[in-house]
Amino acid sequence: MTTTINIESEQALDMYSTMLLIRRFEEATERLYQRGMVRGFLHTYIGEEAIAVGAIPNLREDDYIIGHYRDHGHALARGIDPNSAMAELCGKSTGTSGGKGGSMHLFDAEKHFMGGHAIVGGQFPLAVGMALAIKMKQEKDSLVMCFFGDGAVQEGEFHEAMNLASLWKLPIIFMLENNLYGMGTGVNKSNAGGENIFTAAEAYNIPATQTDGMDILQVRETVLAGIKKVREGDGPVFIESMAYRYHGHSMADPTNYRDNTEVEKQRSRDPIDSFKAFCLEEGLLTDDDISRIDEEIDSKIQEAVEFAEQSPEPSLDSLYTNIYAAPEAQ
Amino acid sequence: MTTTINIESEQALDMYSTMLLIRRFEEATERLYQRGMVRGFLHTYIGEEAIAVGAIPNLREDDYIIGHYRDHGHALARGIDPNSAMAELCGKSTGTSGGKGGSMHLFDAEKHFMGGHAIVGGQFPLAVGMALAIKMKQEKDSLVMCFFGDGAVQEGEFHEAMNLASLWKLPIIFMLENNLYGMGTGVNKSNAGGENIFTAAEAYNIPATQTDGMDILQVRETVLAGIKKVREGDGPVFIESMAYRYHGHSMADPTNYRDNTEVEKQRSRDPIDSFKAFCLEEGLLTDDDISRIDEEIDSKIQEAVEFAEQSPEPSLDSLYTNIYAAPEAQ
Amino acid sequence: MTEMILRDAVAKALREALDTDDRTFLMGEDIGAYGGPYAVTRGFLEDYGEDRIRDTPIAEAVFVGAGAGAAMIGMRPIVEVMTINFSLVAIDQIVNHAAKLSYMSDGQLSVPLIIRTVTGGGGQLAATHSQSFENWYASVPGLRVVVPATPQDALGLFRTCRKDNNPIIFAEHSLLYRVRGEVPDEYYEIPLGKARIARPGDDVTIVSYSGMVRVAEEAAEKLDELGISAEVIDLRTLSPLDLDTVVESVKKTNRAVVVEETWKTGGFSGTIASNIQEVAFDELDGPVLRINGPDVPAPYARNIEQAMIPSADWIVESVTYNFGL
Amino acid sequence: MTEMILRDAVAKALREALDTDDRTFLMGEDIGAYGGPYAVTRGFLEDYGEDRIRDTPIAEAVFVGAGAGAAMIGMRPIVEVMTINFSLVAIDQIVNHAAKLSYMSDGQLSVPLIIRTVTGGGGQLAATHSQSFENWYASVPGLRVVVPATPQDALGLFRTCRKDNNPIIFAEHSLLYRVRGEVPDEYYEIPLGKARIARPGDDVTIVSYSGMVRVAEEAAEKLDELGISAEVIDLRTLSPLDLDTVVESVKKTNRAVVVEETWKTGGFSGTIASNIQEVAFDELDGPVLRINGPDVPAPYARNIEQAMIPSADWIVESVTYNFGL
Ligand SMILES: Cc1ncc(C[n+]2csc(CCOP(=O)(O)OP(=O)(O)O)c2C)c(N)n1
Ligand SMILES: Cc1ncc(C[n+]2csc(CCOP(=O)(O)OP(=O)(O)O)c2C)c(N)n1
Ligand SMILES: [Mg+2]
Ligand SMILES: [Mg+2]
Repeated sequence: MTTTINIESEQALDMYSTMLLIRRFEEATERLYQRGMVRGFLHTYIGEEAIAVGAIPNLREDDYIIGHYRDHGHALARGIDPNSAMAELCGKSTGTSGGKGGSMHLFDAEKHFMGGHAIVGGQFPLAVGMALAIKMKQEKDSLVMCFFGDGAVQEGEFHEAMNLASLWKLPIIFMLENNLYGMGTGVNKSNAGGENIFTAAEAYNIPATQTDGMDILQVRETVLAGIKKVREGDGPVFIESMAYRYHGHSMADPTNYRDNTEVEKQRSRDPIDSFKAFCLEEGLLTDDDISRIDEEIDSKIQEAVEFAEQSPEPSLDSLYTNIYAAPEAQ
Repeated sequence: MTTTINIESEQALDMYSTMLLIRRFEEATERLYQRGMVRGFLHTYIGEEAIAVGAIPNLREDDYIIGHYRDHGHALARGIDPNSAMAELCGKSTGTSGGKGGSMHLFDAEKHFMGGHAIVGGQFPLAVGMALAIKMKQEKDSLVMCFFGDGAVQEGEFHEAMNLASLWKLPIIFMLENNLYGMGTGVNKSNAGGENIFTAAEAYNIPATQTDGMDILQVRETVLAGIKKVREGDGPVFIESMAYRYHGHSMADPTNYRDNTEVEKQRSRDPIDSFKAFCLEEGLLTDDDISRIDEEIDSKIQEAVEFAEQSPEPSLDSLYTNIYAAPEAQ
Repeated sequence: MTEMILRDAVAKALREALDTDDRTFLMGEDIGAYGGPYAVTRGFLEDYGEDRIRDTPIAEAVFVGAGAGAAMIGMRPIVEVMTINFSLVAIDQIVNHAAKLSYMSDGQLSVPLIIRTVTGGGGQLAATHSQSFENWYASVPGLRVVVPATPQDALGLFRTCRKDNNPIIFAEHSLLYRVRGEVPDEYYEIPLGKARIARPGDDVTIVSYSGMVRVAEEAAEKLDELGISAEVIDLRTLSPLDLDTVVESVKKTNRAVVVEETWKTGGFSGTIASNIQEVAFDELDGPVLRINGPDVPAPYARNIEQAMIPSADWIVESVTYNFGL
Repeated sequence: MTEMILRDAVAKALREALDTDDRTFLMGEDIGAYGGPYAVTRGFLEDYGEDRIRDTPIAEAVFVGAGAGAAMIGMRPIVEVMTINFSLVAIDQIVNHAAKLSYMSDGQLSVPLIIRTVTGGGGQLAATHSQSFENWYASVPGLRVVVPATPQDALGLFRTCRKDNNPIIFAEHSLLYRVRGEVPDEYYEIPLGKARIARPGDDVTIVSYSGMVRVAEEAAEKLDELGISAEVIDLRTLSPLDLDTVVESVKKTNRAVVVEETWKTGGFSGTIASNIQEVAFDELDGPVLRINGPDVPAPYARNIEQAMIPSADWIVESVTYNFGL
């Protein structure tokens, strides 16, 4: 841990628990995928937990979150019930979208969790629009946190969104999770600017910072500063968190484009292990805390899996519901 | 004229003639538009002549040119016959595309003039592809010169093309004609980076220069340097020429978004007048040369108009020709 | 009743929206300082200010998607895409995002977004600028597609669109902007999914929408002179599609022609024609005919461009020849 | 004859192209190091090198358009768009550029570009990832749309596409990649615009393409058990469309059903069905039926997703009920 920011035991406990919740949740989804309970494309967040957990809990209830298909970590960090998330992944009626969205399309409008978008780069314009609405309503200094990967930066919508957000001084935090790959293509082979993407924000006059996405305290510090700045009303900020996904892009990924040494090297900096060590060292958590949390998380995950398993499939009628929203009440 | 580059009388004569040809051609198109001979959208190049003429004649025959709908100037600078260009604008069978393309879609494949594209930003990917083909064929050090406006920079395709061209080190000169407006929207209201766009090229590791697009010698010098660099094989360069269009965006433009003082101020720097003054002062051209050229151009334009007027309409059959290309000969 | 041109009817509808709903704002290219590419929003910037009349960069994907994003959290934006040709650079935001959010969130989200755009050919703008993609949008569940043919309908339909909570393509045919018509002075609305009998008749049903309604009406007059009574139906909206009104008419006339400006292959006329014969086969005295533009990119030159736009004469010929009337 | 799966037939076609034509190269997302998102190009990077197997950034508009640009000046690129859903961010390059350059330049330019893409639903990928837009592309003059249903056709059609000088959408249904079939060992080609009688029959014509051919064949078998002889037609290409083969069959059977995976509203089945009745009305014993997916965004959950994909049973029911067979 490279930062000196002060955190309390309680915060440390929350941060550790949430990262572990995500890790275990993802491991469970992989098992369910092997069993054929989760299907379609499954993208896990393992290795990147420090970003979501370093960032999202610093937001207020009235802020909005939007991101891409690798969305379980963001959803859980926002406090979405693991039961309904897991049920969604299993295509059950009790899922966040009644089984219609699946892993890539988690939504919780009440919690201002606005998806889960599976077209790479597609969330950018929506994020800009939400930020515009916030600004036009002038209700408060709330903001939009928009997650995306290094691959999404290559899409034209990134450019259009950065330009418009800056031009109109919209309250957005552009949260880049640079895990060095878009599927199997390394960022050096797909981004002319190379591995460090945050410098691209300059062209749009958007202040940008790079942070170690495996160091939850660093992420947190950077995000807190970013939130403060955006709430002041001067427009967006850009935060790049350097990260690594341990597993394949999705469960279909043969992962033959990178070698094991690289993976092992990255895993040795595991965000959860290192934060645990830090907390123990600093006396923020005790060994007892750790084992209690571990157990709690295990049982939460077991509960989520059972909930998903036991939930009913969507009714056949539901195929036809909510294609259109009802008209405004007069 | 702010440059000290040496040019010969013959070159000066060509440059002056071509700029004047474009100016008079455009004035004639406006008259033909008033008479209902030219229809649809007509975008003139008046005020921007120094860019096309400062740039295009420096290219070789094996280089390619591509650009947007404001294409008459580029076409004429490339040596496309004013008769067939004018006929195209009048929708005649003798036009560059037999009357099918119109003002916005001029093509001359033999002269490597690859359009005339009317979807803003649409020419970028095509330019990248042509440059890729040149590179893959490894035949020679030819290149693509791609023209576009400040408005096109705002489209996502600009970003995607800059990234790919740089990543793959493709031989392109990105030729930005920054005339300060995209239709009626000022560049300051549409580009987060402000009026000077060339700095945006940095993010893509593309060397960029800004030049005064009303100063033909400056444009020429910059383009010559750019051509040299691109032919060396290290990838694209970016040239921004600051310009101004005297007339409306198209003939439909009420031009109520800018005031006359601004227009007058820009017109006072007229690229043709100032180059003429320079040439006379430096003894590159004489008053006699000037009046001879003026007359020659006038008669060329008159000829083009007559040619267009007297040419037949496309045959009704031609509606159905060239929708598809014939298969490869075996 | 007040006579006005369709452009003014749309402007009136937009002003109403801005005047009565502070969640509404306009966003698009050159709608402000320039006065609107087709002059629909002339004077709006002066009257409503920069905050509500937003000139955007030339970046359709982001501003259309931003409309959806703003709509997701309580605004009711009206976005203008200069022409439907340019909507192709934003179509992913429309089809894969705006149209799908209600369903994918199982009703948690709704996207009350009106996308105004200009459609159609006939203006000598050549192949990239003369298309009509309403048929594509009409195939997408989650979207609505509204295609007014008269000033009265433009205003009445727009009012209903404003109360709808779904993304809507509101396609205005460029050649209709100057078309004049009576517009009621008292407030009225026109529901989505309810076709209009533009002209009653007994011998043949001509189904059309948008710019083709005038052509169908002209054909009906010519047919009248030949002693053939044609009923002209203006669909008004492609999604929802009012098949009932069409079928009811066909049951009376026993003959149907569908007239549409866009390419025949893949045209929406295929959906309408096949639906008609699927539900009313036994009532038909002959095939349902389709009159579309040929499968040709629009050329610039006037003579050949005109030759590809369905005309009243095509309809008359087709009706008299095919139905032996 | 060699038995192979469709994935391998496509790979074979691609290798042939690379082996025999040095103007050909492949370009797309993850076709190289990753081995192809659907493993079609596994091993290609090793065999042909980075210059000809080009992994692109995630930027469909530029690399599809770059394919067109390279084709304009003499290359014959094969571009892969990971799935047809993602083609929407590149559709402007396809429709407004690649498809129009020949016409707008009046034949000065041609664009021999093959765009391979994966289409269809049924993989529980939900609404944004389960669509089929072949019908949209088939409506665009200047484009060709090829939709193989068997390994033999995939190879034979691809060979013809390579000789064509136009932009082509070559749509491979994801659920067909593992379908096995006999492929001739000697060289053969299959022309574009020539439908295939997948199964001869006398009582009813079932028209289908891509993933739905298997479903139609299954239905034909079930109908056979009921004593009804169905002729199954595989269109093979939507553009050009072989209406002749279809109509000839319908003249024999007097009954037609068109089966298609995508939404019924706006589906290509509308074009086919309305064309059939327009030219063969008098030969029909009943309406041309259309069996499409309902107008619903694809859900993720298996049970409801399956409920929206046309099945053999739907066809059997529809045929027996509607034709009283
Ligand atoms: C427009 C579009 N193109 C391609 C894809 C296929 N695809 C899904 S995820 C992905 C990689 C994205 O990488 P990145 O943005 O770095 O996010 P990460 O998966 O690394 O978190 C690709 C190419 C898609 N979903 N949408
Ligand atoms: C995708 C797209 N959006 C909008 C338009 C309409 N349009 C045509 S030209 C233009 C302005 C372009 O400005 P700029 O790129 O600066 O070029 P200039 O006309 O100034 O030379 C616009 C908005 C279009 N043709 N294509
Ligand atoms: Mg990544
Ligand atoms: Mg400009």
